[in-house]
Amino acid sequence: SVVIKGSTTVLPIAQATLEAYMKANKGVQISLSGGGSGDGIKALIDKSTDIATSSREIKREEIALAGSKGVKPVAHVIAYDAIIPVVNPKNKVQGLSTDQLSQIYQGKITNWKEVGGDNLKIVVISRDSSSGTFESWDHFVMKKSRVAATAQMLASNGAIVTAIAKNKYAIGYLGMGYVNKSVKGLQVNGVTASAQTALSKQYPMSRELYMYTNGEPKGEVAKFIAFIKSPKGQEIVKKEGFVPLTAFKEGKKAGK
Amino acid sequence: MNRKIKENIIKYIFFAFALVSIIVLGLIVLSLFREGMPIFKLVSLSDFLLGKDWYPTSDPASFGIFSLIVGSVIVTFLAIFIAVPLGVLSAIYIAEIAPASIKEIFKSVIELLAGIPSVVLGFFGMVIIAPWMQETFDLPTGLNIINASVILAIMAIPTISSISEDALYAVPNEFKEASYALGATRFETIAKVIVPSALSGISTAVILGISRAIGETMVVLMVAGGAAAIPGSIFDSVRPMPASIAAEMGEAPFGGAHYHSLFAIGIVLFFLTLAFNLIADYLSHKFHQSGSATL
Amino acid sequence: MNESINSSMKWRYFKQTLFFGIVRLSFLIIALALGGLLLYIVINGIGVINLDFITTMPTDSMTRGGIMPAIVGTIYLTVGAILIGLPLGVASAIYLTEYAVQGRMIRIIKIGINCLAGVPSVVFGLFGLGLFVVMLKFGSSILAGSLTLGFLILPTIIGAAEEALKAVPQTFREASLALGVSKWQTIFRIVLPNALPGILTGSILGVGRAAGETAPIMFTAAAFFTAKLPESIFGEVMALPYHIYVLATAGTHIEETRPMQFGTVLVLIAVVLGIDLLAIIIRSRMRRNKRW
Amino acid sequence: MDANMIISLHNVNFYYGPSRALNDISMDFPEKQVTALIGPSGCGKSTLLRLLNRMNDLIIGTRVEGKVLFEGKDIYDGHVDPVEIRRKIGMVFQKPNPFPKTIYNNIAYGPKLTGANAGDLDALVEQSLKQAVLWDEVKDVLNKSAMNLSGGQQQRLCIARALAMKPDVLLMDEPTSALDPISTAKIEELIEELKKNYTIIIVTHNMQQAARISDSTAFFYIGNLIEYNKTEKIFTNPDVKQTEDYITGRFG
Amino acid sequence: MDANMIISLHNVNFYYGPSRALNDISMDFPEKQVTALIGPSGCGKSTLLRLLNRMNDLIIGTRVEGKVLFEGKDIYDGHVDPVEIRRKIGMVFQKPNPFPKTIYNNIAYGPKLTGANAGDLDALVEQSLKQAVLWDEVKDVLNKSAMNLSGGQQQRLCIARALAMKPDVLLMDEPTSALDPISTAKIEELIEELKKNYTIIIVTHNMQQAARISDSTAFFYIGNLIEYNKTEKIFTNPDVKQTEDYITGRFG
Ligand SMILES: Nc1ncnc2c1ncn2[C@@H]1O[C@H](COP(=O)(O)OP(=O)(O)OP(=O)(O)O)[C@@H](O)[C@H]1O
Ligand SMILES: Nc1ncnc2c1ncn2[C@@H]1O[C@H](COP(=O)(O)OP(=O)(O)OP(=O)(O)O)[C@@H](O)[C@H]1O
Ligand SMILES: [Mg+2]
Ligand SMILES: [Mg+2]
Repeated sequence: SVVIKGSTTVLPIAQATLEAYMKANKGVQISLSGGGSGDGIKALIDKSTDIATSSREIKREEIALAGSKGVKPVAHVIAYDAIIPVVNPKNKVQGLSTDQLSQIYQGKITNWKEVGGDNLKIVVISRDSSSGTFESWDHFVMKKSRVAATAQMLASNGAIVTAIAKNKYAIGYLGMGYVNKSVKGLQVNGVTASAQTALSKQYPMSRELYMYTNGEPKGEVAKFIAFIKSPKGQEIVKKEGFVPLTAFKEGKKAGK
Repeated sequence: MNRKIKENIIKYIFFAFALVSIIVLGLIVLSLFREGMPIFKLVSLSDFLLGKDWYPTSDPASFGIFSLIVGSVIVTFLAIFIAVPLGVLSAIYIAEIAPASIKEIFKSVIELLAGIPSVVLGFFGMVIIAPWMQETFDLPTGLNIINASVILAIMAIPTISSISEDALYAVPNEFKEASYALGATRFETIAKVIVPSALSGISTAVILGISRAIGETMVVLMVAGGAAAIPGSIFDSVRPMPASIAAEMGEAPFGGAHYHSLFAIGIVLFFLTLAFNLIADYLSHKFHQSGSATL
Repeated sequence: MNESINSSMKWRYFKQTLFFGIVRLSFLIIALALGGLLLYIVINGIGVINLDFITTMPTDSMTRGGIMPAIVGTIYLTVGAILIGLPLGVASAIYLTEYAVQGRMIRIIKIGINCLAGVPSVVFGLFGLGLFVVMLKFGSSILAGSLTLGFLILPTIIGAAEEALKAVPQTFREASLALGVSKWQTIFRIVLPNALPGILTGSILGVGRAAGETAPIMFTAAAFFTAKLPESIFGEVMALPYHIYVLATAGTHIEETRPMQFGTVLVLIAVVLGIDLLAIIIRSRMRRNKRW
Repeated sequence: MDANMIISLHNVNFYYGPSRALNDISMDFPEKQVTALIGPSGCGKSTLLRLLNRMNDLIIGTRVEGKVLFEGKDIYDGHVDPVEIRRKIGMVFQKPNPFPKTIYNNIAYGPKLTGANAGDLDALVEQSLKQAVLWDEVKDVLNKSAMNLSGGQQQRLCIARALAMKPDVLLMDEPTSALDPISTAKIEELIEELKKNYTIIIVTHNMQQAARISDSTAFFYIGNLIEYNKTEKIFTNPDVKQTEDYITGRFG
Repeated sequence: MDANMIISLHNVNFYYGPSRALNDISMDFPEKQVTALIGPSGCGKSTLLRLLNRMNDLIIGTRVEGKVLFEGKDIYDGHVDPVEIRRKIGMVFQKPNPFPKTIYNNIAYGPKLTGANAGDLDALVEQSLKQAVLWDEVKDVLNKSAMNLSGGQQQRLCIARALAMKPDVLLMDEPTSALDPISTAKIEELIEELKKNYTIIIVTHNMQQAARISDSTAFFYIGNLIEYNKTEKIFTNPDVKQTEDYITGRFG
């Protein structure tokens, strides 16, 4: 039996693929937990999981710690994700620049009218500073500056969707898979996020999603990872709203 | 003699059980310290407690939990502000005013309500109260102090009410009779004799309610909003300590400074509950009235 | 003279009426708030509750199917918590009330135990993570979760059992000892049977708490999704409270799963309040049979 | 029995739920005299006493039949306020039951409720404590908790507390049964003293005490008033055999 | 006092923590006789009684000085098992305290656990209940809860329970104080009957009772043994003035 643990962002992909995989391979038992990217990697290092999912790259200290326990994390990129700023559908604003986003998140821009919207206060909503999504946001948008302390820090993508959907003041950001009709995705630097634009790097904020194993995967684990990377698996990735690897390859081809 | 040995063996078996319990409970405290203390090699105690910046993942990171402490204190204080009057008054209602025939039922209902899982209350606050509050009052956010406080109050009320009721019920009948026999009305007897006599139990109830509210995790994780800043009004979001632990522990790299700092927050919480319990112990001894006249 | 007495009487009764009004109002507020909460959940949740919901596995990223593994997981964890918390707690209480020499040491121990009753449940979760999951290498498992929950409810059970033991009239102990019956026989034959209702209620209330806790199992036992029921105590399980939490906050289909969220909440409340109700009924039954 | 009758019972029955505790009692209590109620345990002495100031209202499921007249008016009449009755008919209980307050506040409790002003309170407290022969022992510790007093002192405090309300009648339910001989003697003296100004009705288990302090004695047996007469007569030459058996200790 | 002395006290002091409750008591209890302990409340009667079967071991902070000999052996000796002592010296308490079990199991409880006569429990139960003059009243309801019996029946049940252990001595602490006259009479008869086979030491508040049933009487006052003599002598011509005052009801 296989244990998967880690990033909440990767959860939907992991769950949908493992359901499909188990349907095809009766008798295989796979369990899946969230908790977070750090939790997953921690579990990999304790050897309490077979696969750690992560929405960020493993950190240097984590590699060191793993090494000291005889664990050798191996990364498998299984999909791409675009991080999309989102607002309430009632908000007039259609797009922002990364600079504006940074200003808003630092608490320097505090009213929507400063960026072309109505005269409304901006309520800044962020993911928890320890989440992988936050880290990507930090990397792409904030650079070295800090998110204002007054920003709401919600513990999950789901909480952000719920909050933004009901709140006309709010701005937040989500992994692409979580953007649905109840919230409005913004253009960034004039580019609308889509699989295409993310792949072509036109859309500036996209990241890899990983599965880590201890050493090269063997047996059922290897088969499962292969399944995700297969066209069938990537079909599911796409259905869950993320950017599939295959499309990336196609995109590359198209770009050439 | 044989029986005496048997007697002793049994005694030591019980002792062993008690010891295991106590040791385990001690271990909990110990593990908190073991995992939490290393943070103080990086940050001084006063910077940790009084620092206003909580950026555990930034580079360089800041580990100041003052705003988290403030968040916990404000949310708890407000919850108590709501829960204590309601809890104590409803206890008075059940103990002294409700018709005898339905007393038992009311008491059971209150006890039942103490069992509503916190995740359910958190869910209710997040999915129902927050959007409602935000739209009705046109607030920037429904995930705020007042929402969290109301939910925590709902959680603390059964505890406060049920234990206060026990205390009121335990007030010796002689005190009541003495008061009535002097021509006091029911209200006067309740206000001047029964409640003062039950004060020890009521204060214990309140402190237990506070302890429960201050350590409650799921509710504040789901409805307090999570902003690690010192709030300007009760409609702002805060990030109480337990919420921080629960939200960040999953992501914090094992053995890192962030990880240790979360355990250190656990230590702070532990000391807070310890303080409340010591106060409760002190109060219940101070207000303790020997049940009836001692001869 | 008579007039002034009359008016002062009127004033005294007016205060009484006012006070009683306020008190009744407070009770009403609480009853309405809590009743409203339960009603809202029942109304929203009852729609999805059916046999399939309770007996099948979740499918299609939890948007369909049932919550059977979460129910089963909660039962496993709760039973595990009882197996650990009950014997330890009751035996400790017996030692503390019947054997230990009362004094400062015992008072300190009792404060310590009370203190732990107030320790945030997330801290118990951390402890379970550190000790059982990592150090003892149980991994995230039923075993680790049950142990954590068992210790979480330990202070509650010790407290309840102590109260129950203390409530057994001293005269029963004296009557037994005066017959030349030894102490442990007195404890087993007289004290324990009479304390049983109290011990039971306290324990069951503790168990209800264990069944409803989320934070302690978040790091020690709960899985987001398992496709099969666990085969050993080293397996991970789904659990109702955690399921509610993840459905409401994680996954890409939060709006679609809302009915299931309400349904799960309803099931959890039914389980926990059912356990508590059982305790209350048992207690009132036993109390009726035992008038001292 | 030629004195003025302050309380009269006419065919009174009393029920705890379905069970009758007093059967058809008719009797009068003379003003400014001591009446003793005696009889074996459970015969209804306390029940009768509590009936006289409506303390039994506090017990759920009780019921009174017949008439209980106080100063000519039926105290169980619909529009009579029991609070008013209890103010006029004070009560001292078997077990001393001071409030967990200071000595001063124990005495001041009642008068304060009925609106006595602070100036008079001090004087009233002193006067009541003096009447109860407790003043000398406690005058320096008025602000200490009443719970620290000895049993006998507590009982006298309870008497002082009742006296502070300036009642017309004082009901005492075995006021010395929990006390040591010295305290008992003091309280008996006190009763002698009080009867100059108050009507006293006292329940006692102690024959000698009844003989010593009361003017009239009523003997009850299983809810019935068996014999009621001058104390002297009861203790020297009772009319009924049962009474004689009881007071000579042939039972009980 | 020419009988065989089954229990002897030599210069016994007893302390509750720092406060002394018994002062230098020396006395002997004659076998197969009834000894009554009398004295005002709080004088140490119960304390003395509980000392004799080491029930005071259960109260924390108590201390005994002096010698308490039972059949010539000091029961406070280090290697004496208090459980054994209590089996031989039975006790009946002031308030009837049956276990919340059936009548049968109340009686059978002790014998079953101590293995004494476990062979023929039914016969033992019947015999004990007959001895306690309760058999006729309960023989058809042996499986009903003892809690449903009346106070007097409960007290006789407790006596039967003690008798079932076949003790040598029976200690009784005010066994009739909570009872009605009829029950009291029955228990007094019972004591008359029992003294043929048992040594009985009884505490009572009731002078008449002491006079009626006891062979010797000891009068205590504030922890001191004031006078100890044949009952007849004590009640007709006591040596000490205090004793006379007490039994003639001049106090208490
Ligand atoms: N609250 C009550 N509910 C039901 N029955 C009661 C209650 N109080 C007293 N009784 C019954 O009423 C009868 C009379 O009781 P009461 O207390 O008046 O006796 P008493 O003469 O004062 O006895 P004692 O000398 O023991 O105090 C008794 O049979 C008693 O069991
Ligand atoms: N557990 C105890 N702790 C401290 N002091 C006690 C304890 N029990 C009794 N005493 C004290 O010891 C003295 C003797 O008490 P004891 O109970 O022997 O009196 P008694 O003669 O039986 O009185 P009564 O007739 O009221 O039962 C009293 O002063 C009492 O206050
Ligand atoms: Mg009475
Ligand atoms: Mg005694």
